[in-house]
Order: sequence, then structure tokens, then C-alpha cells
Amino acid sequence: MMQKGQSKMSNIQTAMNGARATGYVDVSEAPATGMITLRGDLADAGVQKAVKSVMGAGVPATLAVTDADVGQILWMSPDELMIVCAYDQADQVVADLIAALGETHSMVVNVSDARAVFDLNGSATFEIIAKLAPIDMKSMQAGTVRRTRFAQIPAAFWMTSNDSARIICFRSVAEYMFNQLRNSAQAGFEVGDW
Amino acid sequence: MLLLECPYCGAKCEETELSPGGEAHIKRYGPGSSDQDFEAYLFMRENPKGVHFERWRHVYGCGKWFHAARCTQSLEVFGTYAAQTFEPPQEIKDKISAKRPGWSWRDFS
Amino acid sequence: MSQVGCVVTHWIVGNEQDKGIPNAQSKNRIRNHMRRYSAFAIAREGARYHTGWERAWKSPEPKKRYDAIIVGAGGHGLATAYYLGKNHGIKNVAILEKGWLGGGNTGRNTTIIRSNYLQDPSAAIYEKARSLYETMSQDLNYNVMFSPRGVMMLAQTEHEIRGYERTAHANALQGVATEFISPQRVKELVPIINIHGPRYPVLGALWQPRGGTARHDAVAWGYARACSNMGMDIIQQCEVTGVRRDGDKVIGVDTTKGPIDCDKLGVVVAGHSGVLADMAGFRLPIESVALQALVSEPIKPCMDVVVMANTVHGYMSQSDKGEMVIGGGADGYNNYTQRGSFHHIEETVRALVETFPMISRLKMLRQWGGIVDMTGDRSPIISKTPVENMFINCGWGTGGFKAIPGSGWAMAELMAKGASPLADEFTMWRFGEGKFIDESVAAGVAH
Amino acid sequence: MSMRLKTGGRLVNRASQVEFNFNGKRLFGHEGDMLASALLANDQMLVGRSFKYHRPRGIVASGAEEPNALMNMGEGAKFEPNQRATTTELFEGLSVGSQNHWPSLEYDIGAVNGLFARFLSAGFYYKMFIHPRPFWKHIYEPFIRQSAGLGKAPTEKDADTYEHLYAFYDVVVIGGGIAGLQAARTAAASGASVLVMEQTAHWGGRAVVDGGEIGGQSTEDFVNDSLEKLATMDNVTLKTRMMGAGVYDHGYVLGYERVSDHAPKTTGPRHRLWRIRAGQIITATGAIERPLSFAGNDIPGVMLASAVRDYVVNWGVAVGDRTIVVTNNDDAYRTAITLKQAGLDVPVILDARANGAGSLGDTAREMGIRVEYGKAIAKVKGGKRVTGVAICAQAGSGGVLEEIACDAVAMSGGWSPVVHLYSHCGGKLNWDDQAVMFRPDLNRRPTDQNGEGFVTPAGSANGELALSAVLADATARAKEAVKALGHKAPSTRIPEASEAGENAVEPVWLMPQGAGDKLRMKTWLDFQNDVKVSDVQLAAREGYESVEHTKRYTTLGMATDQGKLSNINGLATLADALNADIPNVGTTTFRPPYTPISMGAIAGAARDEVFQPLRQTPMQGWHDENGADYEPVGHWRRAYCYRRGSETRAQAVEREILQTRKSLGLLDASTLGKLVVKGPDAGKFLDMMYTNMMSNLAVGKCRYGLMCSENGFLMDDGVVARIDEDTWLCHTTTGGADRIHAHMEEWLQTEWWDWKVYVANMTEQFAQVAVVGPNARKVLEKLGGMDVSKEALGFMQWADGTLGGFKARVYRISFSGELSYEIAVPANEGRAFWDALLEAGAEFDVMPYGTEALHVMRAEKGFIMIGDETDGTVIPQDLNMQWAISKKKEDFLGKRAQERSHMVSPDRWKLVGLETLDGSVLPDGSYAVAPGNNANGQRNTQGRVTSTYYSPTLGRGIAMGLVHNGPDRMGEVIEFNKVDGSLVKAKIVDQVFYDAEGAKQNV
Repeated sequence: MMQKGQSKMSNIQTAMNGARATGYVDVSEAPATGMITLRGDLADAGVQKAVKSVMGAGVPATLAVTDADVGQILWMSPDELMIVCAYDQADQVVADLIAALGETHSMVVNVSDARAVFDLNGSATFEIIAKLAPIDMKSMQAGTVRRTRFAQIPAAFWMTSNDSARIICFRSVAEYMFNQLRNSAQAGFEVGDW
Repeated sequence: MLLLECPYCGAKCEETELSPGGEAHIKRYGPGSSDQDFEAYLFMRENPKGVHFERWRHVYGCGKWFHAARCTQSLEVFGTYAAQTFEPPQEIKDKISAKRPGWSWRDFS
Repeated sequence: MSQVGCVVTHWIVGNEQDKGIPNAQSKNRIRNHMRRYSAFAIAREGARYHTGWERAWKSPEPKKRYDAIIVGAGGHGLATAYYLGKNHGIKNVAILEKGWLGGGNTGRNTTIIRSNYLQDPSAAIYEKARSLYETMSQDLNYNVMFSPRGVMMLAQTEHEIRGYERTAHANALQGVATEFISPQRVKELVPIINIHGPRYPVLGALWQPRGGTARHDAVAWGYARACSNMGMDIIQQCEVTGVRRDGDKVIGVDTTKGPIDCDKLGVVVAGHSGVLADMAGFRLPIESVALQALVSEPIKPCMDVVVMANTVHGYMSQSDKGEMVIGGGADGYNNYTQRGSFHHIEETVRALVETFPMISRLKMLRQWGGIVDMTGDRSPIISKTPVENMFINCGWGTGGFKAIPGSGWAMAELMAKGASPLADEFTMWRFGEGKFIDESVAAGVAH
Repeated sequence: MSMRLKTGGRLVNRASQVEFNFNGKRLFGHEGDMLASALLANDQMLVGRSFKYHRPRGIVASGAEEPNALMNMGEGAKFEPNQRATTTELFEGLSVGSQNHWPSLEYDIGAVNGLFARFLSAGFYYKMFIHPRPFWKHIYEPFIRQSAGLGKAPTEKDADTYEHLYAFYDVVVIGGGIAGLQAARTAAASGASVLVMEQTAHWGGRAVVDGGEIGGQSTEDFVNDSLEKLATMDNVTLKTRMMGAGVYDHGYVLGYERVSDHAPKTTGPRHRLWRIRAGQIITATGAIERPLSFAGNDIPGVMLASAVRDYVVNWGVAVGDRTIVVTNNDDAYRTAITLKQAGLDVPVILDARANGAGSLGDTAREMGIRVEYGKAIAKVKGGKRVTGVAICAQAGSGGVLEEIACDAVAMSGGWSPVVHLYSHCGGKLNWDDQAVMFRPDLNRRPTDQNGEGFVTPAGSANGELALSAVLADATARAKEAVKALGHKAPSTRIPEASEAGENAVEPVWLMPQGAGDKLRMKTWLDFQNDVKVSDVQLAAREGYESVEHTKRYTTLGMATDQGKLSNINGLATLADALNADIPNVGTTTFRPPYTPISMGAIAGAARDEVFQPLRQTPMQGWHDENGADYEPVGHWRRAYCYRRGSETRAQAVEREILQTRKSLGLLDASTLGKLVVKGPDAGKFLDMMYTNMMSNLAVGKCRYGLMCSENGFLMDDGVVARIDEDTWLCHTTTGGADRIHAHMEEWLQTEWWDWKVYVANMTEQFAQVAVVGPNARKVLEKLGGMDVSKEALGFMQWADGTLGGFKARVYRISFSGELSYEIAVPANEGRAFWDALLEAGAEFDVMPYGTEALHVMRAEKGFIMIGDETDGTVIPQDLNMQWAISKKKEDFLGKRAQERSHMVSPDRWKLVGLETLDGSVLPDGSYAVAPGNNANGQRNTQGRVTSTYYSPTLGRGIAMGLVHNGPDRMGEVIEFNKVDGSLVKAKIVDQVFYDAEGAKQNV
């Protein structure tokens, strides 16, 4: 929606400046990441076609994450997707989606700057999330996305492998999220067998 | 600590992922309505001790509003269903009838 | 049940003997009958192993008819009956209770008494109640342990400061003694508080020095004993199953102990008001939800006042037994289980650990819930109803205990005279008129 | 005297030595000791004082039910009161002190209360201290409070950390005794996921102490074997030091894991609170032995028979040399036999039953123990420890038959299943006359979200006390549980157990049966709260007949043990006093937690920096570095002002305002809500949301809008911009972003779900800066990139473009009355853009300003502020904002509500400006008085102040307020109150104090 134009990379500063913490699971803020919200009836053929044509992958099933040509597509609700892509690609993908959707009732907005992205790495990744989110982490499969609560803030996450996860939250609470993840992952705070 | 299934995303949600929204199936009365209808619309509530229909929002999840049929005395949940409807699905009403014969709630029974 | 039965028989005989005796004499007889509580009485009874104490209240069977029936023997119902008798001379009264007297929210709350309300009608009734609490132990000859230790409400945002300064100005005109105090004064009064919290430093507080606490059960028991001594019948284990009407007028109730006639009916049943209204054929703007509270293990005295922290949602006082008494949040969904959801306990404790860091190493002894009745503006209803001679007192929500004597006073006046300045603004018709009594002055956070 | 035996103690490592400290004394124990066993090993019989009479108290039990042995533990930031010695594992350097005495445990002044015990009956406080009135608050209450309270209050902030964990299991087994292990094996065999938690550090529960054989193995071998098998299964989790604290609706269980209480120097959380969702919960929580009610049953050295046995077997500690056993059941004979086997003396077993015990009785006699049937204790002799026992017939009134010297008494009044967790969610109980206990009614179990039972007691918790019955019951209950979950029940074999044949327990609620007043006043029910048999009888006599009344009147069962030992005995005493059956008296409600859990664990990790989320704008770093004096606004923290050097807040605010009005100011406005509303029906939708018309707003234009709730009251305001044909951008207040977003979604999803509208909350996508003041345009032109001239971008217009290389959306709107632009840039570039503005603005002495300057400037201009002029009871008409209420629209949220009688009343207070006659600032929240009082004696009022400030621009106080008929009373002087009772005169004026013509902003 905003006029296209290339930002100077030196001006770009993510919420936590790429902060990292090493505990029994590694916590790090991802570099600036492209994120796009698409609102539209996901059951609508027009929406499905547009997504497929731009992304090279179809609308994911309920609660699923799919890999697409330009990134990943995350199911957010029956009328919402989140597309994750390279930061500098986002405006173009937005424009392409808007064009492909044409007259179909929909909304596509670039929300790359509105969010912070964190990566967890380590075999106990599931345990760190289980300390904060009311989710059955033992049955959480790679390829599934959940929007839920991390302590006192909303967030979405998906397992990028058995030993890693990616978490998205609002930019303004990035420090809170980082601190919670870091505290939970401190050495000595392992739950042990469970 | 309630556990409700969101009918949109199928997630079994812990109560803290949800936000309660009061009685369901309330008809809106706007300009031109009688004082009594308007008062009832805003304030009068069934508040039953038993079967109740109520609204919830999956606020930390898919963000969708949905309805739940729930007993306020035992906290049993008879079912959840989409909010875009004027009455509970027959299937849920049947389930309630099987468990609470003779139940009624406003015009539903 | 022979021991109990014996007392009942004795009382019924006594009651029948009352017939035809002029009121004054009867009163005297009852007065003389009542054994006053005092240090002397304790000494006398101690010497004979306490074998001489009488029942605090009698346990009669219902009569066929009463001048007035009060449904609900909680604090509010018993206080209504008490003031019907004491202020208006109406003593042929039955108080019907489906369980045990004082067994509802009267015995489940955090016992805070204050009257630092913003709106005139609220300030009037809560201040009336607070002033009656001051002399309640003497009035009832029953120590309700009213402890005017002071109540403070912390201001932790600029917005909250303005809200409490407004309340202080309103209170000054309402005859309610409050003041806005500095953070340093807060710290002097509450040494265990952390006024320099990094998130929400304490910026001051609205302080009501004559607010405090009382022993909740004792309030119900004290009123019950006094009502019983006035000759009123407290009938426990008696559930109302129907409201009997002649046209638009109430004539009695059906109960699990049979039908009972009355001239006037007062319904004071908190969370179950909707059920009673339904029996009488009208609806109420009421929803019932669970409200929770908890106590810590007892410790030596460390906090002498009541502290309420509304920004972080928690309040705490220390009981005479030494427990930290903590009020929790209310569920947002209809609930009749007297159990709430655990996350409210967590949120409250989290807030209080931040405000009073030393409580982190105390332990929660017990948590419980009560069913509270909430109206559309969170203020109570003390009102006539669409049914003539039927009156309702409900909707006290999370704040009922502190109002008990004022509520009873107003309800009794309304039932006896048809109007009461304390009750007039609390009519059940105010919602339709848009005339709310809204104590939550903060609509939204400022820019 | 109590002491460590030469041999025995299955849990202690005799080769080790652990030093600890009790009341300043250096003492020693072993690894594996509990604090209680270590104290007893050092002959510390006296461990505390009771709550009311300050009676000497000794250890009574060996587990969670202990009412007496409560300690002040640790120091400073690790101090904790009321630590139970029986559940505290000994560690090197542990330091405790006994509680509730002064000056010392041995010589306690408070014990003087005991001399008056005959007066301090139940209800004493209610009947006393009534006169004179002020004495309660000032004299009686402080004294009573001081003498109550048990442990000391901590004084410091907790040095430890805590955390939570969410876990999900098909089956949660609470209790790691043989019932729990057998249930777990059975459930796990079905393939279900199973968590087994044990509150102590050890598996096996009572059975490993009590003996018997299972499948030819010792109970201990059976336990070890079970654990080995469970440990190999992937679907099983085993946790020790974890207590089932509470069961809540829909299968929610709290597991209280004491991670490092036993090893306080290790890194990591002290406690971890597990928030578990279980499909089925099996409460294998065992049973608790009941004391017997006889005179002197509270003297140190009188202990539960099972506890006496535990100390010998588990920790090699003898409570006494000569222990008299008194019982109404066979189990206590095991204690006598154990003691004898350990080489200790058992002078006599007093069995209150006329027919005595089964085979255990034979064994005891064969060992040479004297056994007396139909006999009871008339009275225990001793003060701070037991010295002997007077024996009588149970059937009589206590005539002493014989006195026997002893130093310990082991009592058993039968067993009560631990039904707490089963009952938390409404599980019902039945009284079993034969077994003399309340046991769970399996037909009335707590029900879950499906209306099905979800908590199942197993083993002793279900009332099965014999080894074989426990195993059979645990197996059967576990099979039912997994079947309820849809699993196939496994064909688990019930292991055969052999045990001694036992005679039935007999109810003995008072010893002797006919004990008189004198004895009953010395017969304790609740050891901690000092409730005696006579107190319960008195409560009943006075009409406190409901069990809840009796409990509250006497405080029975309200101590820190929540009546684990006293409740059943108290109930039976009450039933007897009322001449009623026990089931008709009923039980009190069981409430969580099972035993007290730390507040720290409940709060979890949420403290200090993660107490609550702190929302930060992209420019927060600059604010931090430049003297921002913050105020919390929701979860945001906004700069109230930026203080320089020794400036006061007021001075900083004045500087910021004057410089902004003179030259140039900057405000971080990123927190303002930004909602994008798009779709073919978006205009129609916004017409419902706002009181104004938004559908006819031209593309490229902005309009200020008001939002009301359906109840008619103002809830938010902000500037709306039309982006394109079907897209609008709605600004909300800082607090409004999430709230109004949710409000819009609610109406779209639940009322107008057929309208084609999508809403997105874009608040955090952008950093937004208000560039304000006469030089605002100049600084933007200096940055360059787009035309911001009056002609290209008029007042209340917006445009996209670039400024200084930043892609920007520029709104020409003003909340200060000055020439003003609000500029949105992508949030990741927010800090760089802010820095660029500061650099470009340097030549204009650019002045970042905070929220207070914002507030003052808007008030000078007469603009309302949501939350100041509105408070949830104000409608737009009160603020004379009819101009913002569309007359053309048939409907909008709040329209119908505003037609109600009180809303259209001519008596509503309306917005005006106020100026004090003396130029002073009106007090915040002041009310305008009117003549006379109302019917309740309150002073009449005619208005109130809504905003009041010192205006640096005008050099005087200005205010806005709501006044009765205010707009019709311009120029009139009215009086406002101060809290000191004095009044301030103020004139009613127009609310716009500054630049009423708008000359400053329309340039």
C-alpha cells in the first residue's frame, strides 16, 4: 500500500538488533524477515488460484505450513494466511498477490516491520516452548503452525525441524519474548525426563 | 480451567487462549426499537443454572468468534459451533436432549 | 437429633404463649431471655465448662404466615430482617435459607470494608454501611471484630492519580473521609510494599483511614442471633420453590417445607436472584460468575492496612490469624460451581509478588470461589419489582460484604415505607433509562 | 528419649554426616534424613508451640499431614516461614528455628494463655472484647494478632527463581506408592501416555514400611521392579518431589515440583509449577492415619502409630525407649512389632476393641508384648514430653486402672483415604460404617467437559487398605481409566499378595467413651489451632450445627494442615453432639492446594523485567538515552517528558511546550492505533462504527471520528484517512488499538458476517512521528523528497512519498493547534527516521516532547481526550460534539442508546472551559458545588473538572469541565471544591483557549 521504493539497509533495525542467548537451547532474533498478511476466504477458488500463481504453492491445510517458491505459507485462520519471505521481497510479493487477486474480496498487507522473529535451536526446543505456551509440545509436528499465547503475549510458532522452531510475535514486545525465551533456556533450568 | 475446541481451527484451546463474550444468539435492536426491547437486548440475560449458549473468541489463536453450548453447573461442554448462525446446530441440540432431557433455553429446546 | 429437637419444642411452646401478649411485654420477655455476651458471662461459663451457653439462634419450623418473608439468610438478608425489626417494628418475619445461614458469599469474601466510592448513590450506601459497622459489635452484642485499620487504593499511573483525586474531591462533598497520600506515606503505612517497582512505581494512594475489615462469619451470626432474639424465625434448609401471586401482587412462597404466606417478600439471594425472579415471572439484568480468593499460611503481623492495587489487579490484607487474605479475579463466563479458573489466581499472585516481593516465599494455604451476581453497570439493585410487594436486593458483584448493614438498612426502609433515599437510585429500571451508577471511571487509556 | 538406633533406616546413609542448625544449636544427621527424623535423632521432642494456648508441640506425623513441626527456615532473601519438618529433606547447612514463642521455645510467655484455657473456649472472641468500642482496634486486636500468626514474616525480596511448564498426558497418576505404580503399569500397558508423580523423594509409599509380600517378592522389591519396568517405557514419565496440588475443571492438574528445595545451592528454578492437562487422573494418594481423642493426646511424644514405625524403618530413629501403643484397629500392632524387633520396649498395646486384633495380635503376644482389649488411655502424663499413661476401660468414664511409665505413645484411630484431589472438582463421598471412613463414591466422580468422570481414586485413596485389595483396586481403576480414553484395557494380571488377616476397625471417637468435661477439655482434635472435643460440643450446643459453622466457629481444620488429622474426628464429635449420623453431618469442602504451595511458584517466572510485557516503540532506545521520564500507558511506557539536568517535571514540560509552539517539536506517536479497513462494504461498516459519516470521505482526505459503544458512551476517537476506493485507515488512541480492532472484528464476525470487510491491525508496522510547530514544514522540506506545501498537502489531507530517503506516509493533522504533520515510516526504519528529523531540526532547536506537553497543548486548544473528558459515562452530546454525529445515518453503534430518557435529559452536564479568577490551576477531579444537600446528606454538585493544567502558553491555569447547562452559562462564576474544604471560584468560558480561529494550523 505504501509507495514502493528501496530502503537503505543501514536504516533498518530489527526490534532486538539480532540478539542471541546461549543456554541449553539457543535463542536468536532472526534478521529482518518479510511477512505478509493475506486476508481472504481460503475456500474461495479465486484466492486459492492467486496464491498458487504467485507463491508456487497452494493454500495450506488448516494449521499447516507449506514451503513455497518464495518462502513459506502459514495458515492463520479460515480467512488469513501469513507469507514469510525475504525482507526485500515483501513489497513485490504484496504487489503480485494484489494483482493476482484482482477483484476477489481480499486484503494483502506487508507486516514485515510489525513483527519480530525468533529462532530456537537445540534438542530441547520443544521444552522451552512448553514452559511458555499452553500447547501439547510432545505431539507438535514439524509442518504445523500454532497461534497461541507465550506467557502474556500472543505469538505464532512452528517447528522448523525436530530440534528447532521459529516464533513470530509483535515487534513492540520483542524484548519481553526474548527475555522469556532466554530465561527458560538457561543452563540448569532443564526439566529432565518428561 | 475450561478446554474448548475452536470450530474453525480445530485446536483444543486452553481457556487462557480464549476470551469469553457472554450470552449467544442475542438479537440486536437499533433505532426504532421499543425501550423494552432495547433494554432487554443490552442487559437482560438468561443466566441459567444449567444449559447455556455463549460466545467465545479464540483471541490468542485464529481470532474467530464461536459459540459454545455449556452447562453452567457441571461445566460440561455439549459442543462448539461457528458464530455465524441464529441458532445452535440440531446435532448439538440433540446431544443436549440426550443428556439433559426436557432442557430449554429461550426459544430453543 | 434429640438435643436439637428439645430446643425447638421448647421454643414453639414459648412462641405460642406469646399470643395475646402486648408487644412491649413480649419484647421484654425476649430481652430477658437473651443472655448477653460479656467478660462476666465468659468467666461464669468457664467455671462450669461452658455448659450454660444457649443457642445463638433458634431453629423453628415455619409458621403459616408472616408480615414479611426474607429469602436468603446471608448477611444482606439477615441485615434486612434486623432493620425491619429494629427500625420499623416489623418483627413477624421469617428468613428462609436453602442451605445454612451465612453459607454463601458472606463467608467467602475478603472482608474489606470501605466507602471511598465516586458516585453519590454508592458513596451514600457504602458510607452508611461503614458507619454501622463501627458500632455493630455493640449493637448486636456480638464481636464482629470490625477493625478500622485503613484501606488504601494505590495509584500506579497518571490516569489513576487523576481518578483517585476525583474520588477524593467527591468524597469530601459526600462526607466520606478520604485523602490522597504520597508514596512516602504509603511506605510508612505499609513497610512491606515496594513503591519503586520498575514497571508501576507507586505514585500515591487514595487512603480511607476508617475503612478496614471485619470477621465475615460473625456478621451473619451476630445478625442471626439478634433477629432470633427479636422473635424472628430463621429457617435453614428451606428452599423456595415458587413465588405465589394473586394477580400482580405477591401473597407468599412455596418452599420445601410447605407454602408460607406473607404480606411482603424480600428476595436477597445474590447469585440465585435470576432463579427467584424467574419464579415470579420477570427477568433481571444479572449474570452470575465465579470470583476467587485465597489465603496464605499465617505469619506474624506485617501489614496493618488493606491495600488494593487496581492497575496490576490484586488486593491484600492480613487477618487477625495472620493469613494474608488475597482477592482474585472474576471469571468472564457464567458459572455456578463456586470454583474458578486457576489463571486468575496466577495473575493475582503475580501482581502481588511484584508489589510485595516478600510474599514470594509465603505459601498459598487455600483458594476458593464464590458466585457473584453482576449487573450491567456493576452496581447493585435494591428495588421494587414488577410484582407488587415483592422487593429485590442483588447485584452486589464483587463488593457485597462491605455494604451489608447499609444494604439491609435501605432494603428494610424500602420494604417498610415503599421508598428509601439510600435505595432510590438503585432501581432495576435504571438500565432501560440509561441512568447508570458506574464506578469504573476509566473508559480507556489516554493518548 | 528419642534417638538414632544402632542399625536400620532404609533411607539414610549412615556413612555420611550432615550438619544443620536448630534454634542456634549445631546438630547432625545423615543424608536421606528428613528434618523431622534428624530432630528426633537428636532427642528434639519439643519443636514448636500451638497457635492459641502456646502449648508445647512435638512431631506427630511423618508426612504432609504434620500439624506441629513448622519451622522458620533460612535467612534473608531465602527465609521461609512455616516449613514442615516432615517434608523438608535435610541438607548441609540447613538452618531452622521453631515458631510462635517468646522468649524461647522452652520458656514461652504466651503459654500463659493455657492457664485461661477454660475461658478461651470456641467463640470466645465473638463474646468478648465488645466494650468499650475503641479498645478492639487499639488494644485487643493488636494483642490477639501479635500472639497469633505462627511463622515470622519474610522481609526481603525472594532470591530464588521459579517457572511453569505445560504438559499433557492421557493419564496422570498422583501418588507413587504401590497403588500408583500398579495403576501406572496397567495404564501404560494400554499405550496411553502416563505421568506418575510422587510428592516425596522416594517411591513405594507405606507398603515398603509395612511389609507383606507381592508375587513372592518383598514390597520393596516389587516397587523397584515396577520402577524398572516403567522406566523402560517411552510413554511413561516418572517424577519424584512433585505433589499433585490441585485438580481443576476439564482435567487440569497442578503439579508442584520442588526442584531444588533439597539442594538449595544448585542452579535452576526452586520450584516448577506443572500445569497439566490430563485425560484421566488416578489419585493413588493413600490414606492418613487418624489420631485418637484422649486427654493429653497433644503432649510431645504422642504420635501417630504409623509415623513411629516410619521413623524406625526409614530413618532408624526411635521416638522413645518405651512406647505404649493405643489403637482401635490392627494396623497399629505393626508398630508394636516393629519397635520390639528394633529392640525397643512396648509396655502394652491398648486396644479399645473388646475383641482385639487378628493374627497381628497373636504375633505381638508371641513376641512378649502385653495386649489389653477394651482398654483406653484416661490421660497422658507429662508436660513438654510424655512421662506416662493412665489406663482405663474404654467403656467407662475414665476411672484409672493402672499407670504405666513411658516416653512415647503411638496412637491409631483408623485410616482416612486422602480424598482431597478427588474432591477438588466435586467428587462425592460415602460414609462406610464398616471401614469407618469416608470413601469416594465411584458413581459420583467429578465430571469433565464430556460429562464423564475424570478423577478415579485407587488403592487406599479409594478405601482399600489391605495389600491385595490395593493392588486389585489399582489395576481395575486404571483399566477403567484407559477404557474411558478409548484405549483397549490391557490384560494386566493382578499380582498376588499375602498379608496378615485383620479384624475390623471399630469407631472410637472419644477415649474413654464416657469422658467427662474435665477430660474433654484436655482432649485435642486440632493440634495446631488448639481445638478440643469440648469446643466442638459447645459449638453444637450453641446452634452452630452445620459443619461449616462448626469449622468456622471453632477454627477446626483451618490450620496449615487444613484438617488432615482433625477433620474426621471433629465431624464425628459434632455428629455425636447433634445425635446425628456422620454422613448427615457431611464434610467441609476440600479446596486446593493439597498442601500449601509457594506464591513464587504460582507467579512463576513473571517478575522484574518479565513481570508483564513492556511494549516499546522503535524509538524507545533514544528515549532511554535522553532523560525520558516515563509513564505507563497500558503496557506501553511513554515519555511523560524529557528532563534535562536538574529540571523538575513541570519545568521540562513548560520548555517542551514553549519551544514547540515557538519553533519545532517532535512526538513519538507510534503507539497510536492504525487499523486498515478494506472491502466493498468498508464504508458502510465504518458508518456503523463511527458516529460520523465515513463512507463519503474523499480519497486523500482525513476526518476526525468518534466511536461509541452500543450503550451510547464514547469509547474512542481518532483521525480516519481514506486510502483508496475501498480502503480506510483508522487511527485509534494508544490504548484503543487492540480494543478497537477486537471491537471491529466482533461486529464483523458476529453481526454483519455477510458484509465484505477485512480489518488488519497495522499499528506496529509503522513508526509514527508528529512533527509540530511553525517550522514543521521547513524541516520536512529540508529532508526533501515530496511536496508538503499547503497547496499540495492541505490541512486534513494525507500523501505517500519519501522524506529524506525514507518511504513515508504523511498526514496533515494537528492535535496541538500548530502546523503539524504526522509521518509514518516502516517500523524498522523508525529510529533512523527519528534521528534524521533531529539532525535536520537542529537548526530550529527541535524539541522532542512527551505526553504531558501533548496533553497541555491539546487542552489549550480545547480538544477532548478520551479518558479525561470521557470516563465511560459521557456521550458525545455532553461534549457538544453534535457536529460529529451524523444526522443522515439511520443507524450507528450507540444511536439507539442515546435516545433513552436519561441520555436526552436537559439536566446533563456539558463541556465548557473554566478559568479561575485568580489564575490558579483548578485541582484535578474537583467538583462544582451547588446549594444544599441531597436526601442522603451529601453536598449537591453542578459539575466537575475533567482536565486542568497550567498553560505555559497563556501563563495561567486552564481547565475543561462538565457543568450543568454549562454552555448556556458563559461568563458565570461557580465554585469548585478543594479537598481541604475550601472553594475556588472559576468562570465558565469557551473551551478553546488558544488560537480559536485556527490561524496557526491552517498555514
